[in-house]
Amino acid sequence: MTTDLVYHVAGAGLTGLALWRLATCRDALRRIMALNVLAIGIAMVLLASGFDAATGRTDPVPQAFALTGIVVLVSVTAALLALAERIGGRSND
Amino acid sequence: MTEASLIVSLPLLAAVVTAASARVARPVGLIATAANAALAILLARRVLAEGAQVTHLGGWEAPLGIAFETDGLAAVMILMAAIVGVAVAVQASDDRTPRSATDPGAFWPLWLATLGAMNALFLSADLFNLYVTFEILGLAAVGLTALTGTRRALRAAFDYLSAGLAGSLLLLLGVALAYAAAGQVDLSVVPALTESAQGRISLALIFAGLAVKAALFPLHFWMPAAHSSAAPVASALLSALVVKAAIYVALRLSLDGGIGAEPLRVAMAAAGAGAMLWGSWHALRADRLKLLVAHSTVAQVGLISLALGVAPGAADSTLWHAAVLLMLSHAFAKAAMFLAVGRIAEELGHDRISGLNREELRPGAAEFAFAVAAVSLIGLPPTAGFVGKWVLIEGLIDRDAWIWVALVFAGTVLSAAYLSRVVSRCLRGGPHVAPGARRPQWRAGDVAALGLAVSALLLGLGSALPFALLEITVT
Amino acid sequence: MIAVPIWLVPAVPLALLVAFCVPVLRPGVRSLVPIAPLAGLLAALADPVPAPARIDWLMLGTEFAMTDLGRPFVAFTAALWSLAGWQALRLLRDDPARDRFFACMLMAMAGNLGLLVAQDIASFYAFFAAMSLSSWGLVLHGMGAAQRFAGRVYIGFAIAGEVVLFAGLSLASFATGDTRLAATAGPEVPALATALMAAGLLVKLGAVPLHLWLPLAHAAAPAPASAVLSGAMLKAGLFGLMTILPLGTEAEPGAAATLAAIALAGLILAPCLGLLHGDPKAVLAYSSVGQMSLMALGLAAALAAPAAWPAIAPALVLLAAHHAFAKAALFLGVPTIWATARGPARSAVLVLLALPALALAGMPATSGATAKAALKTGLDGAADGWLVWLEPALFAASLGTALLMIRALILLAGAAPKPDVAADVSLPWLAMSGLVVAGPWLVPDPPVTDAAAGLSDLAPIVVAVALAVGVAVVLRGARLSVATMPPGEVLSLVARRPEPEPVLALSAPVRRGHALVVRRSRPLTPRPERGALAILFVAAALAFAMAVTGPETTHEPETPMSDTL
Amino acid sequence: MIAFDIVLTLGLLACAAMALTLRDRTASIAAFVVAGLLIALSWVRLAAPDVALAEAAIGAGVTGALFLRSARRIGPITGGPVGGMSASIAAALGAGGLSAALFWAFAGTSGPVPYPPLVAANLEASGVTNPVTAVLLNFRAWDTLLEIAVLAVALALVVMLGPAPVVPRALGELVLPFARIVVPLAILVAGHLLWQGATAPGGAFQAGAVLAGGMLALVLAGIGPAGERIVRGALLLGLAGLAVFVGAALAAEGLTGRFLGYPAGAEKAWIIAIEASLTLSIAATLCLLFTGPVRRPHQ
Repeated sequence: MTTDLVYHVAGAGLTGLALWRLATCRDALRRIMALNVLAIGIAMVLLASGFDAATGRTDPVPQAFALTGIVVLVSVTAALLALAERIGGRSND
Repeated sequence: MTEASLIVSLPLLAAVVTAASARVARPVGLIATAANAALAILLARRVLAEGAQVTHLGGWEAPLGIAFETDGLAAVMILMAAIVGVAVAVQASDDRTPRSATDPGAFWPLWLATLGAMNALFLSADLFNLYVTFEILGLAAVGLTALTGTRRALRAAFDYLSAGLAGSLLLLLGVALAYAAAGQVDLSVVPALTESAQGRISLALIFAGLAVKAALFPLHFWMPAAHSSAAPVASALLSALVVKAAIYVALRLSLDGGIGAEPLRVAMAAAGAGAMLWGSWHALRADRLKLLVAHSTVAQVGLISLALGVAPGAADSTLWHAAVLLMLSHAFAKAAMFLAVGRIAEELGHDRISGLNREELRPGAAEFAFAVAAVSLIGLPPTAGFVGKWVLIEGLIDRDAWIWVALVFAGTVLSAAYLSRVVSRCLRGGPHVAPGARRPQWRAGDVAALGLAVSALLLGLGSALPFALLEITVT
Repeated sequence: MIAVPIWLVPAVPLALLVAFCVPVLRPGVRSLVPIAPLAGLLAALADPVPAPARIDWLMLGTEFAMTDLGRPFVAFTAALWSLAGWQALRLLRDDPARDRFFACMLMAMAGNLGLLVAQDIASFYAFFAAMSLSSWGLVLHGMGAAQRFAGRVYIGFAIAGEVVLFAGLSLASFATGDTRLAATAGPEVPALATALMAAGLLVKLGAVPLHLWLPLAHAAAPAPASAVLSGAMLKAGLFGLMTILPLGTEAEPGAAATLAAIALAGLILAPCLGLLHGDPKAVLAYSSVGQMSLMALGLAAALAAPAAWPAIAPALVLLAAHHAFAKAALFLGVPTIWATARGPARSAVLVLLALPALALAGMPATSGATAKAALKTGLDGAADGWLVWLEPALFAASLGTALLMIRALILLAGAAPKPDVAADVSLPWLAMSGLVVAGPWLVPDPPVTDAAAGLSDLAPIVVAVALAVGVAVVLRGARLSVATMPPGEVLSLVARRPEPEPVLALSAPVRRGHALVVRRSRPLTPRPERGALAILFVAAALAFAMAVTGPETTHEPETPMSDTL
Repeated sequence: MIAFDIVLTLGLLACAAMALTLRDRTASIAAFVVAGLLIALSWVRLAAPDVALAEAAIGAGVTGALFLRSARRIGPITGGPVGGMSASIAAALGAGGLSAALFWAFAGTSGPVPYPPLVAANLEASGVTNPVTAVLLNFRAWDTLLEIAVLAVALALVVMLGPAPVVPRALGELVLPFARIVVPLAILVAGHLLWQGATAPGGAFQAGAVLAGGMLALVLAGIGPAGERIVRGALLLGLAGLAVFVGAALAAEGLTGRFLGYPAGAEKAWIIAIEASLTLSIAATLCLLFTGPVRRPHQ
């Protein structure tokens, strides 16, 4: 078992967890959080794929992708939260 | 300076300016939209004259850097966005149109960001870059949806954004898997992706994300509410352009051999057929005009998706050319329709279909524009919709795909049925109208809607031009 | 002669139409309407004919050319549109809806001229449709109950005709793989395609029993519109038939017999029905049905005897041109009658009107006689079996026409003057009458070698006059009067009374289930988690499908034959 | 070390599960922030210190603060679980299946790795020695430019929506001493991260996030003059980043003929200049995304 395999498991797990929550929950804030967890899971599998266990280095390009993803996600989260505040907590009533 | 780099930077710069100062937003927005149209024409001319071009941004070659691929398809799509944009900007610049309750100048930065993102998306030849452009596009489109500031619109915008984010995250997951499988993310890697099981799963995820963004049946759940509760200018942009961006990427991947993978093609065609039936059924049942038009978008996107699904890739160009022409036709006609609906609702004070004609109001230019756009959407000669369907059916008959031919015909008949619900009421004049009935005054919106509707008509006559452009590919 | 680019022929009216959209330019553009067709006239008269033009980017590659067949058609069509436009300008001077009328007129004009020079099926069909559909606006112009009824019938026939024509054209082009119009007459075109195309064109020609729209529309439309409907647009049907039928190549006895039966029915029915009408324009319209049937008879003869086609073709063109001018002169004369009070002035007008009427009836020394003689000469070459009843048919045609003319003139003589019609509507009519009189000398090379006008040509007219006088005497003696027929003949028996409701409008849904609204949809409440569930399952299903279908399926070259081996 | 990885990821999964299932909002957000910090640790373990810095500052810090703000305004979770048992099981099956497929797909790949050698080969020409900065600001600067555009659009969107601004007084007294220490520190750290970004982990995003954290502390303490003029200035500053980046891209094209192609030899200067303006702009944007614009009179 290698390091990247552990993180592959964790990333896939986070992705699945987030997708399950998205499909079963109606609370707006919780859904936004699930989307954040989903993004984290994706970043994790991405970085784990770029990780070279032999040299202990990670490919810089997926690192840049993950960084970009983080910034994009905080922007969209802020927009989603602003919208959620305007319509009140539940998006369906 | 090349047209390609200007056409992606100019709208973004203008978006910054208009966001910074609401006072200059309108003139700057108009000028930027017009300049974008001029650049789009120059770009298309250059592509026609010199062939397709590949620009390596910053001079870094493709796997490491990002490339712009300026081929005929990209030029056609950029032209489409530019033309629809000019019309929408004309309507938005009308002072007398009721504005958003939230922020009077908010339309312009959002629209210009949409435009910039779309131009970047059409040119981009890199999967991760496509993901980032989708995020700009998604955020700006959500802003456009929420423009009116009503509770309905805000709720629709929230659902749109969360669905859109889920879609782009699926896309990102697909890109991550593509990176894991092939080690790089530029578009030239797509054929290699179809070779391995991992690559094929990655394409499936990318496609699922695109299907959410394109509101492809059965993932269209967010779309009717978003498109029907937004302001007319916003609905026109969302329905005519934003949805097309995802379809364009699906087409691009399919041309590169990706979605040419059998299950995805079948899924696209089947989803398209389902969308045509589902959208038409709901359009027949809708009691509000905007809802009808929004459901019609579901159906029309289904038709385009069907055409893409049955198209077997770049080798045989007939069917995907037909799909592109249908996209163009739908863009013009649907934008015209939403703008016209906006004007009709403004004059009537509501958009209930049952109350479309009133004794004290004669049908005006907006009703006429709606009718012309409907003719194009149904696909009667000589409109672009007709040429697109004609080429599509010809191609399908060549392949003996009679089931699909029957489905296309069924969709056509259904679209005629639901659109005639409106058109028959729009055209009703005569004794139902009181003798002293007033005629709606001409507004910028009427000009914009009529212009777009007539463009859809003329595009049918001049369809050789897009076909000639589409022949130009990167060799 | 100035070289006129051929594409200008339809482009000038279209350009005016575009300019018409700008409200400021409308008065100027209106006055240019009579000049718009002159580009066509110049192009037709130019020597040498304008070079063909090809516009690749337009539709499927548009091609314009002035063919030998199209040239005379363009010439008389353009002249007719010009004079009709002139009269419309004077007649509708104060009409509030004149802008709509002129817009429709320009569109129809562009279509009519365009289809005569179009060389590919796409543009031919487009122009044909533009002409037919925009004429609807001409018919509807007055917006009265009669106009609505006529409009409804007209558009029904027109759309049915368009659809059938379109089906035929597309079948033919699929069969030949050629989009040129000339290819539709080729031998490899399936019979079904030819039949469909012919049916579509026969609607326009007004062949019995597809003529029902014709008298209604002619009676309902303003006089200048009736003139172009009858003079120019019916000829478009003839032109189309002459183009798409496989004439002069192979004998088609079955088709010839069918066409001949249609034509004979028209020749006999037209006067019978026309005489019963009380509206002079309807009577004139029936005479058009008869005359067009005569031309259809010529086509039938040519179908039966291909060898005779070279002789029949010019005769048909001559007949068409003659009928166009004469009938247009009569229609344009109607407003002139309205503009003149009863008395000597009206008598003078009637005398002048009698000229085209006599020409139509085949009076010697008129264009009518020349045309009929030409047709007779042409038919002489036809098969023997035909000659037996061609002679009576021609006689019947002339007799019927003469009777209809007498009826029309009598009705016109009694028409009430309309004070609001300007006197100068007579100028275009005078010009048109001049063209009729000058007709025999305008024909460049008379196709008839022995134009000896025998006294026998006078026979139908004499018989007609005698009959008319006889009937008049009988009627007066028995104190009877002719009951006029309601417009629409058969349709007036079966159709509902025209309701005060515009065409194509669906009635508002009274109750649920009456209209296309099946059920009111519930207010849309999207369930976000359902959407996410759908996304999840679509993604999972697609991933699964892609993973299990092996990657080798896509990159294996397709070998469909290997399955069967 | 594998044991540490396993424990870390287990903790991470547990935190994420708590964040997504706990019925108390504050507890759920706390779990989310802890998960964010654990993820930053994971990034360190995956040899991605740049991402770890950004994650700690933005992912856990700013996002957590945003959630806290919204949670207070939206109120507690109401209504029970929806959709019933069958939907929940179906979703669990679907998500589990997809998750397993993803693991199989990702773990089964050992495809070619063309990027590291390419980056290494071109690192010298890029002007900086930190490969991540080289990718972000030079090789794939177009991605980064569009990412800044995402920030700008989000800012425009939030300004348009105009949520209620954060009222600092509630926390004022407590936060004040904290802010006095944090703000100068944040400025120092941000400057250091920015400069260091060229050679070692760090860069505009991390620096901007740290700076934003400092400014937020200031705002929460009620020290910052939250007048309309300041907010407007921040808005302009936030938007300026995109304008500067696009302007630089076009200027570079004017000089070298390549869009985003910096003049040879001056790459480092260009990159540092762009990063500096991006740092300020990102800090202002993140701040405004949190505080919201000034409430307009008509609302």
